[in-house]
Amino acid sequence: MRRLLSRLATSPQGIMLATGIVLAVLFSVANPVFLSAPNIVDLLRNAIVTGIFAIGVLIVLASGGIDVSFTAIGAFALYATTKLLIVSGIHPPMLAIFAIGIAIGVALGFVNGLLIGLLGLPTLIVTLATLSLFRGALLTFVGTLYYGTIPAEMVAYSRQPLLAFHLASGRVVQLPLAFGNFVLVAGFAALILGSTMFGRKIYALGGSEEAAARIGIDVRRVKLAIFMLVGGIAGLAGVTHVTLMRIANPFDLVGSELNVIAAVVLGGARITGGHGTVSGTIIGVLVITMINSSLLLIGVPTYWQRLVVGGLILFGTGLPIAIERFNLHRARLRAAAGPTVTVQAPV
Amino acid sequence: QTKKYTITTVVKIAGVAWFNRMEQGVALFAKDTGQNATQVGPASADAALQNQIVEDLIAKKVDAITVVPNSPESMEPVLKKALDSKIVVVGHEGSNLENVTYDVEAFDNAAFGAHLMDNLAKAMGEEGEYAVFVGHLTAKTHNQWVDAAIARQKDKYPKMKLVADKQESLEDQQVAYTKTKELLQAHPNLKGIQGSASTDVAGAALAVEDAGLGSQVNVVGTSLPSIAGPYITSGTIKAISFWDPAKAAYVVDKVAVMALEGKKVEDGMNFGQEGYEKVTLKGHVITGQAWVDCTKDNLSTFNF
Amino acid sequence: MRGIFKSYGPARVLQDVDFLLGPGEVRCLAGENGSGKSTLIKILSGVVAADSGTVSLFGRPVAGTDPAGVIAAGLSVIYQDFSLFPNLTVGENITFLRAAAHRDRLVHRLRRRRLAAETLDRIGVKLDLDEPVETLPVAAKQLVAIARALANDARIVVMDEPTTALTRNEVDNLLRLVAALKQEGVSFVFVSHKIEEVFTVCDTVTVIRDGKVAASGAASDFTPAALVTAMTGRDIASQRLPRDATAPGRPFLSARGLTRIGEYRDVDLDLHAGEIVSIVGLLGSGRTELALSLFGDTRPDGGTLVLDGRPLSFGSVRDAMAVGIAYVPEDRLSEGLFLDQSINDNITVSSLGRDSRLGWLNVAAGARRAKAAVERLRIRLQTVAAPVVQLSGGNQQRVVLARWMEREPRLIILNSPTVGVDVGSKRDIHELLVALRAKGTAVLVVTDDIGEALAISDRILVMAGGRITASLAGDCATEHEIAARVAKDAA
Amino acid sequence: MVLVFAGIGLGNPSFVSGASLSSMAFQFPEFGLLALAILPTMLSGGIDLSVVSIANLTSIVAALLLKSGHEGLALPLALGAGAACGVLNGVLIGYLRLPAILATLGTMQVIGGLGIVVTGGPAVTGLPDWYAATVNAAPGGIPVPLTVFAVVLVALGVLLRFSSTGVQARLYGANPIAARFAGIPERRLIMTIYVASGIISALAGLVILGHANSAYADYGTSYVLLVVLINILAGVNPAGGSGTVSGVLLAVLLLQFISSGLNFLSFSAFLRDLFFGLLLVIVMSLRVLGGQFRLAAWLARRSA
Ligand SMILES: Nc1ncnc2c1ncn2[C@@H]1O[C@H](COP(=O)(O)OP(=O)(O)OP(=O)(O)O)[C@@H](O)[C@H]1O
Ligand SMILES: Nc1ncnc2c1ncn2[C@@H]1O[C@H](COP(=O)(O)OP(=O)(O)OP(=O)(O)O)[C@@H](O)[C@H]1O
Ligand SMILES: [Mg+2]
Ligand SMILES: [Mg+2]
Repeated sequence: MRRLLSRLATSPQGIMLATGIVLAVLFSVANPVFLSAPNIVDLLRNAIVTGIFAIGVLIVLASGGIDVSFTAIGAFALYATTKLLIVSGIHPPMLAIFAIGIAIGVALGFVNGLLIGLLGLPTLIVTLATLSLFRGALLTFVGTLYYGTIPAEMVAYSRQPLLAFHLASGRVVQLPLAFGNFVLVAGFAALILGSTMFGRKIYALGGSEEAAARIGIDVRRVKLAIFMLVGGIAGLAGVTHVTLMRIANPFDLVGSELNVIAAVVLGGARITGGHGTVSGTIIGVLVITMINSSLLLIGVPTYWQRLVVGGLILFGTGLPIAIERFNLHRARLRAAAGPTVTVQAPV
Repeated sequence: QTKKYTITTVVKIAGVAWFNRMEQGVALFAKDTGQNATQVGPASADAALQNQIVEDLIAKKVDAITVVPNSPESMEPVLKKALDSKIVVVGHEGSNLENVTYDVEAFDNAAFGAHLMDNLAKAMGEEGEYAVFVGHLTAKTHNQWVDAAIARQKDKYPKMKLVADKQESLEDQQVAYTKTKELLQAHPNLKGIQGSASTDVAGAALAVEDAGLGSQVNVVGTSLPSIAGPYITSGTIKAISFWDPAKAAYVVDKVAVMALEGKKVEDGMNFGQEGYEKVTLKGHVITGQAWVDCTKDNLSTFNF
Repeated sequence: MRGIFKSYGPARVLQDVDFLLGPGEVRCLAGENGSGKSTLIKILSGVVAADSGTVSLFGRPVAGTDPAGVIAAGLSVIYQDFSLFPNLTVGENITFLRAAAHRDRLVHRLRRRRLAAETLDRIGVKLDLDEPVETLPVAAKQLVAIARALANDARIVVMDEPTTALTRNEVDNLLRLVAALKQEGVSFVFVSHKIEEVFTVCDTVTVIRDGKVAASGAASDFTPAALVTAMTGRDIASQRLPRDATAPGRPFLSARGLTRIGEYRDVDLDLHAGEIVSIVGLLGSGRTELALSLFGDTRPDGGTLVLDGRPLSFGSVRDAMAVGIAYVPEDRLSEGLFLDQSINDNITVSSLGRDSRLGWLNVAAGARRAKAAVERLRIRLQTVAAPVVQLSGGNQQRVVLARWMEREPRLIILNSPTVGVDVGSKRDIHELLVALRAKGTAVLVVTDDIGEALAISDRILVMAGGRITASLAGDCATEHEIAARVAKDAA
Repeated sequence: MVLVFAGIGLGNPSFVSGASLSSMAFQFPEFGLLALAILPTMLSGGIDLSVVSIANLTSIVAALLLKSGHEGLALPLALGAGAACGVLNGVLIGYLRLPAILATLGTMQVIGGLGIVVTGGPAVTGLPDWYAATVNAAPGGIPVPLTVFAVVLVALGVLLRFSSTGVQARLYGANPIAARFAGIPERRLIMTIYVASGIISALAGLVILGHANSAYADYGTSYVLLVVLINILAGVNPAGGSGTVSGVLLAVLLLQFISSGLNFLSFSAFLRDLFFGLLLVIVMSLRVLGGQFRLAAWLARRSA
């Protein structure tokens, strides 16, 4: 148990969790409502789309790349899917609607994958280019018109709560079914990353691409698969966004990419690749969401909000680094306890 | 037919519902008059991009530029350059613009803000807590509306109370939603919300409905029927007010042609568009009485 | 492998090389730095395609680049740079190759742990299976690389300088294991610059010089001297280098009771101008950490440093450099070099101030100095504008040395300066150190190679468990004596 | 680039005119300076996402000083503000060791937020006339901002190539660990780099102030990704270690040609995004494929 605790305290997720708890305590001192059930449920709801995107970003970061095009893919999927349904007038079940969004995402991810896997171009460059490209293509060729009325299936889905309760004041507190998408994606990613060879190859690539190639991993194919997978996740996030907001606005989502990447990095993934866990990412997303949607509650004046958000991001980034440094220091002081490397008598 | 002019309208951002409607007005004007009137706009609502477009239009030597600025102040120098190149400049939503031939306003911003407050007060029964949204804290017209609304409330509705200061939605429906949810947490007795950007009311209304408070919290503001429609039907949004961008554009282009032909605009002139039948002229600012209210009762009469 | 040709741009690395390996054979691949050994291995393992020539494995031809196929056929390689996954754990690294070769779809955690533990047992090493490889010291990384190759039940194991970072005990273990596996019919390709190892373990030898096979035959047909001559084309005597007759003067740098908790403690040390001191010890004995503190990279928790008779403490590497201390790090690839940058920049980086006035560089003067340094250290290259990554290991190490020579340091600390460096280059580097000593520089060498310590040192310090346990005069000590001390003090 | 230019010229012959060139020469120095501001940070393996925020804050500082009559203080204090923002970034990245992308994402908001706090939202106006007149002047046909851009370009180019700090920045970007062991003064270097970035951003802010004749906290928000894109198009390695000012110059010009060209041909603004993306993909693919071709040709020649 103590060993487990100390592992947790020194792991990036654990450190981020501690940081999140520190912030939560500060916030709830400022306004006790912060810890009320309705607020926590709201927080979870606000984390859904960022969370789904973040899982995709985590996979790319783990493989040693970086993706900034996912918001454009999400926007493309959200708009193209809704427009398709509205224009064609078909009424497929919700599952099929998600499938369409995912398929669009996979197709766009395939473009990224081709450029990155086949041509071997750097991921940041390709995705920066396709961010611009996908968005331009969406707004030029698919449309710019805002749909305020979305297909009935989507509305029906968006009204279904995963969890709901009524307060005495007449308020309803509900967590939409779409939260399930986040849970599913997170679970799916945890499974892939942790328990399949494909997942381990992703981390291997992030550790050393050269070494991966040398042991016979088909680096190009793995990269292609990664970007298709991540495209699909972004597509799902896009359609989920439609159901949450009950509108299809092609201008949405793009612009939030850095925020999502920040959440993932806060959660312990490294920009340099090879590291990061699903649990850490979830914590990172919750912390970023908490920072972005609690300022009013804790009474920060509107004019100061941007400044405070920036300051809290710096705090949220700096604190784990400080904690880690302290941990390293402590680890060194304890190192005399027992050697990590011993050479036994020859066999 | 007299000479054919090239008149280009530069809007805040291309492709959004509001300016698509405006483009219809531009197109109608071109069809009616045979003038070469078109509309352009940047891909994001950034003053810098708008300046670049106007620079290029000057180099392209168009006859008139009509403009809906993201930040009126930031455009002054480039508009001055246009005037200096003998290009006619007509502004819209920029009553403080100096370097324009004329500026056309659908109405007086302060009066519009006060009107929004009247709508809100009516919906709330003239008492209770309310909150206000602006698209950006840096957006001038939104702030004018909201300031006028708050002044009106202080003046006429003493039982109403503004909670928290102006909320910034960043013109993003998702942000309006999140902020409204927060408002509901922080101020459980909230009874009214006034929006400024066209998506503010939709985001706020969705948040209110998700919290099961549709019958307690009333939303009013500036928006378009196509955006607010579902929530007007469901009753969370009590009323939206707006002016028809197509009509405004029509009048703006008409003014531009008049200026090109050397004709003067007079106080009390009739521009033949609803709300602009008897405009007032103060300096170079032409003001109509073109605001429209949309409620459950007349929602079906709008198609934009 | 027959008639192999390979060029990188204008550089012809391999020309018409034939290489044959029978079952149960241990063949040594010998040659100077940059002669093309690693390249030949990369071709054999399907990582790099030859320009022409044929490779066949177990009687079947191997076409183009197909590392997975080669691994599945039963060949595993211990690369010179290890090619491990730094972010993954020891256990996973060891088993990854096998899982990939078997085209596993799922991760079998238990099976993996068992396999990793068994393999480490076989080479007689205990490591925490859950520790990420990046936090391990170099030697442990090398052990993991060895374990990974063996875990795949390979029928051919290629070892590209597998012992560079290992201590004597570990090397002995490894060599014994090679002998045992040979009995089971496993064949080995063994690349090493350590001549004794070659003769202990190899049946046959292929010598490559300038990309061509210079000699080939049974190991018993060669004497050590003949082998060295075949490799270098010149004679290199292996005796100790001449020692300075004059006694060293006042200490340049002294440490008293220097302690950094968890790394080293109570270290008393005197480094004199015009003296070469070596520190030998086992893995994890704290030598690197001590060296880093002397270079100002870490701060000791206790004890004092005295420089030229005045106490001082270093706030940073810059402080140490300012008083004339230089440090050649252990891992030249990750710590020493800017791989993609030019050789010129790599040499002048630490002495940019010399060619600049008010922060403005005299680029021409810098280039002149770099060229002069290249000639002085006999670095083999095409142009100083080429990126340093194109140089072979030994030449890369000389670039790092050249960088510090430019500063004319008063104390130079070298951490494992001749790891992966061929006999000829090694000899050159040793001569360089002796020349520095003659100019009055204090030299501190951290090394695993007791032979090296004996060849150049005036004094040899033995370090164990973070303490200096013995100080021996370089000209009286014998290899045996030191090895015994190292082993005994560690126990 | 010549191809792009010629292509657009064919589409609309007036594009190849003095007017269009001078229009472009007024436009690109603004974001060109911001692109140069990011260059040293990317060269050293970091990034500075806060450049636009710094530019806006400095233009606000300058505007407030100009307005209040402290005209002599405006320039030095504005540059000082830019440098101070650079110091903030330098402390966070160099001393506290936050990853550059997160640190500057944070300071982007902090510095931008500071602009809002100082101005309360709306733009600062009412500057003395001479300022805008000076910035928008074009003595000898060369716009002042273009001169500023050219001077900064050359100065930065010389600094990066011929100063020890420049060489150290590149080497640090290539391998920070080796840089530490080679005695490169890490923290001081990072501080210098980000302060330089802050000062160049401040110059961009001063140019913007003249262009807009007002200071606005949300100006040029679309520039952040654009200038990163420019640097990458310019061949700057995002991981650090390589990149040149001449590459940045080419990329800036290329993007300006495309942007103005599309405005001239009256294409949709969204096509601009599409073209930028496409261009980057094509250039990078050609670079890779071209590299392979060249190598193949080389080998063929050698073995012949
Ligand atoms: N007594 C010890 N018990 C446990 N861990 C130790 C001990 N001594 C050192 N270590 C750990 O091992 C590491 C030392 O490895 P390192 O290889 O750098 O040491 P070294 O003395 O330079 O040996 P070598 O030069 O042979 O590699 C240190 O980082 C430290 O954490
Ligand atoms: N990717 C590359 N590009 C250009 N030249 C290369 C490349 N890889 C190796 N070389 C060159 O090929 C030659 C042979 O290198 P190789 O690594 O095979 O030498 P080696 O015999 O293993 O040397 P060492 O003993 O130092 O490891 C060297 O001159 C080296 O500079
Ligand atoms: Mg080698
Ligand atoms: Mg060591």
